[in-house]
Amino acid sequence: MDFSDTTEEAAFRMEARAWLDANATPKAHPNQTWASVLEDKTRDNIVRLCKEFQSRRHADGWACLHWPKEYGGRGCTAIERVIYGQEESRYIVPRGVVEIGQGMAGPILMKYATADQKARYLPPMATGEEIWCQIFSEASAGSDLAGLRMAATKDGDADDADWILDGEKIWTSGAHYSDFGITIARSDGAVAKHKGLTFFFIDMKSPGISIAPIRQISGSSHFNSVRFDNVRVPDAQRLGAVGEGWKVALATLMNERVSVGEAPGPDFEQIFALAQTVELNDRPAIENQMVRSKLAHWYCETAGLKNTRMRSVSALSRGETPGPENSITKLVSATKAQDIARFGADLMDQCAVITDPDLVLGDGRFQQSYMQSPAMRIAGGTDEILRNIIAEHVLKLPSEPRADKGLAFSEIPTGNVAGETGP
Amino acid sequence: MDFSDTTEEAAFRMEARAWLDANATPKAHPNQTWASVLEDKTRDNIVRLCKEFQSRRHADGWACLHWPKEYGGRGCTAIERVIYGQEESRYIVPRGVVEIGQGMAGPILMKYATADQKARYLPPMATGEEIWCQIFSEASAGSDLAGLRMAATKDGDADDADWILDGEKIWTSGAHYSDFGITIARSDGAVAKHKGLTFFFIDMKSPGISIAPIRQISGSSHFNSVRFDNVRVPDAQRLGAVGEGWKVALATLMNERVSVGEAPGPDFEQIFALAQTVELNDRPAIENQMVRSKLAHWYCETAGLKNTRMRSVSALSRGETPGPENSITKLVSATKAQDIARFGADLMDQCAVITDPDLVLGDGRFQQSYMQSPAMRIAGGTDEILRNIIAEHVLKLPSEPRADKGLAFSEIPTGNVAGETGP
Amino acid sequence: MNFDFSPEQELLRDQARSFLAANCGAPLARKLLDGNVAAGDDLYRQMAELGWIGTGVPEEYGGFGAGGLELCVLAEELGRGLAPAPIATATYLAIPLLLLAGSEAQKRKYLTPLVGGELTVTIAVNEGPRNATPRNVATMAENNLITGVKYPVADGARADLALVLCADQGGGSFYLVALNEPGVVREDIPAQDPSRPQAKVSFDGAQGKAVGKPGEGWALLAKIYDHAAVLYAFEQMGGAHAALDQACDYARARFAFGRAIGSYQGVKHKLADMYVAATLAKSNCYYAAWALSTDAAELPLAAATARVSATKAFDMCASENIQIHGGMGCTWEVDCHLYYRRARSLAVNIGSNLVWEEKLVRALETRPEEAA
Amino acid sequence: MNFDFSPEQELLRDQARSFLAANCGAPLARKLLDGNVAAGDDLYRQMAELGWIGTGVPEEYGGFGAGGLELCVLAEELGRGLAPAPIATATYLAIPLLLLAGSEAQKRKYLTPLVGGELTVTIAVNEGPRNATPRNVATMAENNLITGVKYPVADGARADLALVLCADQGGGSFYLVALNEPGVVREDIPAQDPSRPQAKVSFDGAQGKAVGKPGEGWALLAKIYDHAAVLYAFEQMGGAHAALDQACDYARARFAFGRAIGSYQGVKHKLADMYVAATLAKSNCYYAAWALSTDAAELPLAAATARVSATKAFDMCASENIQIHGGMGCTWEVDCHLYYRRARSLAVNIGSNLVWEEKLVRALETRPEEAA
Repeated sequence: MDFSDTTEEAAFRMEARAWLDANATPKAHPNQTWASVLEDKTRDNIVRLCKEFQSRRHADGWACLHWPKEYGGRGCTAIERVIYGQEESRYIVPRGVVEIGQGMAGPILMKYATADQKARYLPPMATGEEIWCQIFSEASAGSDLAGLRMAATKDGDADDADWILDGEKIWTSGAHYSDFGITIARSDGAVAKHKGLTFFFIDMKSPGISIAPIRQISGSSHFNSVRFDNVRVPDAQRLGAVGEGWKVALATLMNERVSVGEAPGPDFEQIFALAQTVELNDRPAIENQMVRSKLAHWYCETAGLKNTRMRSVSALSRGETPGPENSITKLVSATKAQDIARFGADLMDQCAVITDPDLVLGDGRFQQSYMQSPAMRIAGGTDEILRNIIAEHVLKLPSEPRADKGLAFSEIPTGNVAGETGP
Repeated sequence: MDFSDTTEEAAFRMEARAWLDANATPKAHPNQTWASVLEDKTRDNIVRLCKEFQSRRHADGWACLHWPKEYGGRGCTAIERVIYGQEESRYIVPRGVVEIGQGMAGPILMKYATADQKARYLPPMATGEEIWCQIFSEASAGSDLAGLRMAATKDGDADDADWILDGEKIWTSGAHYSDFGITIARSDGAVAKHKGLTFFFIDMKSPGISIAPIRQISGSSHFNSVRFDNVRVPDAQRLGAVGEGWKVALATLMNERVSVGEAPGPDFEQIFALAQTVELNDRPAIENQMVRSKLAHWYCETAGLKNTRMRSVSALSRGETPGPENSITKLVSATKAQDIARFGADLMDQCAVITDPDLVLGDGRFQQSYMQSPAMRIAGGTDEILRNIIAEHVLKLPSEPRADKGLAFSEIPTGNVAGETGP
Repeated sequence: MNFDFSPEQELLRDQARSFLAANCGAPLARKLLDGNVAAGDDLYRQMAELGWIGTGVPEEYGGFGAGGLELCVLAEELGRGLAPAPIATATYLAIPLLLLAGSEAQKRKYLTPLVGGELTVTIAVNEGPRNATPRNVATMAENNLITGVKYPVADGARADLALVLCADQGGGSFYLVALNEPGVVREDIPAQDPSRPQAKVSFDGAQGKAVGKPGEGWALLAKIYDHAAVLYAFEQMGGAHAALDQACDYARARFAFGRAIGSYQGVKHKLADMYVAATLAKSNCYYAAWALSTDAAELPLAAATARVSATKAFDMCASENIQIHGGMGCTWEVDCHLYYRRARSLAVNIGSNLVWEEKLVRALETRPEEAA
Repeated sequence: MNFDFSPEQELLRDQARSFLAANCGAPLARKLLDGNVAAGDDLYRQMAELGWIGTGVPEEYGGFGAGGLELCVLAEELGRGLAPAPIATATYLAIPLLLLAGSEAQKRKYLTPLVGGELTVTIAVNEGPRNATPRNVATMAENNLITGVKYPVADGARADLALVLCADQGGGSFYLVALNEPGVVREDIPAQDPSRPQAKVSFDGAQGKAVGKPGEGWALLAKIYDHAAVLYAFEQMGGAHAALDQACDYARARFAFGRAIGSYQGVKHKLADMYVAATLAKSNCYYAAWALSTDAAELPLAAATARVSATKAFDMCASENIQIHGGMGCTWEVDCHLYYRRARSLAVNIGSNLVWEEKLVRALETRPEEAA
C-alpha cells in the first residue's frame, strides 16, 4: 500500500506538470476558482478565453486526452487522465465551454458518424474552434429521460428524407454559444418508450431554434431551454439507426456519469474555518461539542470520499474498471453541501439572512451554496436515482416492476404531465 | 384552549379514580411497572393475578369499557376510555393477559358469532375466566399478512362439514395459557389472495395443536409459534362467510392499530437523568453541547408525541374520529427508543458492554432496550408499512402497483419463501 | 379537554387564509423578489384595517384586546401565505416590547398609529456577524443620543420607528428612535429572502427615547424572544405545511415511468417523514400557544420546544419539497424556492437552533422537581 | 499509486476468510451465547498455529514480523467472521503494548508463549461506569503489589495475564499481573455480546511487574488506543459488510406482495445507504492502514476518522439488517442479532464515538498548517 506512481505514471505526471507550469498560473489556495480571478466575467469573454486555452492545449498535444490521436486527441489511458486531472486541479485553468462537446458529442460521433463527418467535425471540436452542446432533457422527462416527447417527423417517404423536429428541451448548458448540438427525439410514438427514439446532431443556427435562459432558484441562469419549431435536419445528421436513439444516448449518459465530481460549495475546510472564526454564546464556536461532532461527521464523509476516489484511481492504475464511486460521491457530497450551507448559516445566527459578501462571514458562499445545493441533489441523477443505481448495479437487488413495460409510448399514463404546465 | 374536563368527563374521572384507589396501588414513580414489583414472576402467577384483577373489575362494572353492557362491558365513549387509561396509568395494575381477547376477539364475536355463541363465550371473556389469543401471522406472511398459507380444507362436501387446519403460525402471545383463539387460514388457493381466506375461532385444546415459545434476540420469549396438524374445527366456529376471512381480520387489525402506544424502553426522562449522572471527559455529560442537542431533539419528539395525543384526545372529546396519531407514535417512538438506547450506551462508554443491572448505570435498562427496540420497529406494522399508511391514508398518495394483483394466490411469485426456511 | 383553537379562532383562520390567498402568497412575494420593495405596503395597510396589527393590543390603545391564541392563528396563516409584510417584526417583537416596557405616555402616543398602520416599527438588536450577546453590542446611548451600527435590521429601510438595543454598564437598554430623523442613515442589504428585506441602520447621534428601565434591555429581549418564539414557530409550522401540501400535490400529479412519482416509496416515505415532522411541530406549537395565552410558567420550555421543532420541520419540508419537484423545483418560476428562502430566514430570526436548543435544555434543567 | 492491499495480503485474507467460515462465524458465536465459555479455546490455539497472534511481532520474539497491514486484513476478517476469541484484545492492544513498553527481558519471557497461544493476555483499564480517565482510575500499585477493582475487562475471566493500568502521582503506570496467582479474584459479568465475554477482576495485593517507565501509563494507553482504533475499525468494517451482505441476500430472496422486498425503494434505498456508509468506512480504514503501517504523523487523525466512520457503519448496517429481516430478524435463530450485539460491543471498546469524535477534531486542530 503506497501512493507512489509507477515509472510511466511519474514520467507522464512530470510532463503534464511541466506543460501546466508553462501555460497556467498555480492556484493561490486549493479552493481558488477560475471565476474568482476573472476580471471580465461576461459570457463572451469566458468563451473566448476557453477557446484560446483549448487551442494552446491542442497545439502542444494536451487536448482531448481520451480521444485517439487521429482525431486530435492524445490517446491517454484512464489513469493518465486522472493524473492530468490531479495536476491541473492545482492550476487556474479556463473551464466550462469545450468539455461537453469533447466528453459527450465527440465519442458519439466517433462511433456513429461517417468518415467524412468525423473528418469535418472532430478536428475543430478538438481545437475548440467549434463548440458543441447536448440537448436531451425535457420538462416532463427528467429522471425518466426516455419518456421525452420532442417529435421527429420524416418530411416525405424517401429513405433519406429530412427530419422535422418539434418540441421543447431544457437544461442545455451553452446553447447560446454552441455551433452544434446533439439531441434525441421521438420518431415513433406507437412503439415502446425506448424503441421510438432517434438521435441527431444539429446545427444550432438552423431556422426554428430559439434559445432562452432558464432562471434558477439562485437567481442565476446556467442553463437554457431550447425550442424547436419545425426545425429541418438532414437525414445524414442522424446518428445510429432510426428508433435506436436510446442506445446512442445511453453511451453519452455513461460518459456524463463518469465526469460527475464532488458537489461545489463550502466544503469541510470552510465550515471548519467558519467554526474557528465565529462565536456561539460568547465562546468560539469550535469549542462547542455539538459543532465538533458535526465537524467530525463531515470530515469522515469528506475523507471517505477522497479515500474512495484513491481506491478507484488505484483500480484504474491496475487497468480495472472503476466502480460506483461517482454515484457515491455525488449522493454524499450534494447532501453534505446543503447541510454544511445550512449549518454555516446557523453558526452565523441572525446575520445569516443577508447575502452581501462584504457584510457576512465566509464571503456569502454559505448563502450561495444554500441556493445552489438543491440542484446538486437533482442534476445528473437525483438522490433517489443514484440509490437505485447503487442498489441495482452494485448490490444486485431486483429492479422495480415497470408500469410502462410493454406499453406503446402513447399509451403510457402521464397524469396531467405536470412538468409541462407547472405544478 | 384548555385542558379541563367537561362536567361529565370530570365525574367519570372521579369515579374511575375512586375505584382505582380502592383496588390498586399508586405507582411510586411514573415509570414503575407491574413487572418490577412482582415477586413471583412465573407465568402461572401472572395469569392468576390478571384473572383475579379482571374478576374484580368485572364485579364492580369496570371491565371491557368499550363493550356493550349486555356482554359484560361498560359501554363507554372513546373519551371515557382515554380518561380511564390516564387514571389507570398512575397505578400498578396487572396487565397483559386478558387484553387481546377483549380487544380483538370480543368485537369479532359480537359482529360475526351466533347469539348462542355470544352468550356462551363473551361473558367468561369479560370476567377473565377464559382467555383468548390471536393466531394470525406466519413466517412467510408478515407485512403481507394476506399472503398467509395455513390451509383450511373441508372434510367432505356437506355444507356444514368440519374444517381441517394445517400449517404453522407465529408471533402468538399467550398461546400457552389461552382457552380459545381466533385464526385465519386459506380455504382456496385458486382465487386472488384476499378472496381465499376464512376466519375461525378455535379451542386451544383441540388435538393437533402444538405450541412452542419463540426465542427473541433479547433472549426472552414473549411469543409462540403454533403448529396445526390436522386440527379439526366445526363449521359452526367459522366467523363470517367462506372466503371472507380477510374482511373479518381487517376489523381486528384496526382494533390492534388503535391500541398501539409509545414504544417502551428508557424514555427522554431516563436519558436526561443518565446525562446528569455520567461523566464525559471528566465533566458531567450534561454540560456537553452535543449531548444537550440530542436531548433537545428527543425532548421535542417526546413532547410532540404527547401533545399530538392530547390533540387526539381533544378530537375524541368532541366525538370526532382520531387521525393517524398511532402510526406517528409508533413510527417515532420505536426509532427514538433504539437511538436513546444506543446513545445511553455511548454515554456509559466502555462499561456499556455489560448488562449486569448492579454494575451498569440505569439498571441495565438501556442495554435491555437496545435488544428489544428492533422488534418495536417491526411489530404491529414496520416503519416502512407505517410510512405507507401515513402517505396513502393521510396524504392521499397513490398506492404502489401490485405485483400480485389479479393473480390467483397459487400463482403469486414467492421467491424461495425465505421466511419459512430461514435466510 | 379542549386542546384546540375555538370556533371563533378557526373563523379568524379562515378569514386570514382566504384574505392572504387572494392578496398575498407567492405572487406578492415574487414582486418583492423582483425588487419592488413597496409591493407589500398596501397589504400591510389592509392587514391593519382587518385589525391584525392590533390583535394583541388592549382596546385602550386602539387594539382588539384579543389574546395570544389569535396571534398564533394569524402567524400560522402568515407562514402558509408567505406574507412579506413587516407584520411579523411588529406583532411578534416590537409591539409586545412596547406593551411590556413602554411608559403609559409612550403606549398612548405610539400604539394607536401602529395598530392603525400609519406607523411601522421594527427592532434593532444585531450588530453584524455574531449572535447578539451583551459582548457583541456596542451601540451607545449618551444623553439619549444613539450612536452605532445595527445590521441586519428586518424591514429597517422602510420602518418609521425602531426599538434599538444599546449597551450600558448593566444589562443594556432599549431606545425608541424615529428612523426618518437626522442622525440615521439606512441602506438596504441583499437578503437571502428578499420578501423579508433587511437593512443596515447607522446611528450617529440620533435622538432616542428610553423604553423600559435602564439596564433591563437584555432581560426584556429574552422575555420578548420567548414570546416571539411561539409566533415564529407558528409561522414556520404554517410554512412547513404549505410546502408539504405543494410537494404532495406535485407527487400526485407528476408521472415518471408510467406512474405518479408519489407512488414510489422513495418519494412516499419522504413525504410521510415530512408530515410527521410538521405534525409534531404543530402539536408542540399548540402547547406553546396555551402557555403563551395563559402566561404559564412553562412558557420558556414550551416556546423553545415549539421553536426547535418548527425550525426543523420547515427546513426539512422546504428543502425536500424542491427535491420532490426535481429539476422543475430548481427553477425560479416554480414556487418551491419561496418556501426554501423563507424557511432559512425564519430559522435564524431571533437566533438559530444552536441558540434555542440550548435554551430548551436550560429550561429543562430548571424545571420544578415535580414536572420531571 | 497502489492504495490497496498487496496480492500476498489478499492471499492472507482468503486464507483467513475460509478458515473462519469453516471454524468460526455464527455457529461458534452461538456456542458462547449459550454459555459455553470454553468454546473459543480451540479456535484460539488454531489461530496461534496459523501465526495470527504473532502477525505483528518481530521474528526474534517468535512472531512473523509482518507489518500493520497484515493485522488490518486479519481484523477485517475477524469482524466478518464474528470471531469470538480474545485475539482482538491480545493483538490490537496487549501485545502491541508489550512491544512498545516492555523491557527486553519481558518481551523475551512473554512474547513467545503469547504468540504460540500457550498464554493469553488482556488489558485492564476501566473501573466501572465512567469513561477511563486519570480521575477515574483508583487501582494502586505499592511495591509492585496491586490493589483495586477493574471492570469490564475483556476476556478477563480466562486470560492468563493482564496489563493493569494503575494510578500514581503522575501519568499512571502499567503492571503485568498473572491472573491465576494469589490476590486476584475474577468473576464473569453478563455481557451484551456474550461472544466477547467480560469480567470483573479484583486485585488485593497481587504481584505485578511494571511495564514501561513509571508515569507513562496514560501516554502509552493513548498511543496504543490510536493503534488499536485502526484495527477495531477494520473489524467493525468487516462486520458491517457481513451484515450488509446478509441483508442483501434476504432482500433478494424474501417476497412480499408478489415480489422480492429488495425491489421496493423503501428497502432498496436503505440498503444503498448502508452500502455507502460501509464503503466510506472501508476507504477511511484503508487510509488508516497506510498511516499505521508507515507510522505516519497522520495516524491519530486517520485512526479517529476510520474509527468514527466504522462505528457508524456497523451500528447502521447491524440494526437495519434486522429491520430488513422483519419479524424473522427479531428471532434468536436468525443470525442478525449476532452482528447487532457485536456492533455495540465494538462501538464502546476503547471508548465510544463521543470520545473518538473529540479526538478526531483535536487532531484536526493540531494539523500542520500545510495539511489544511
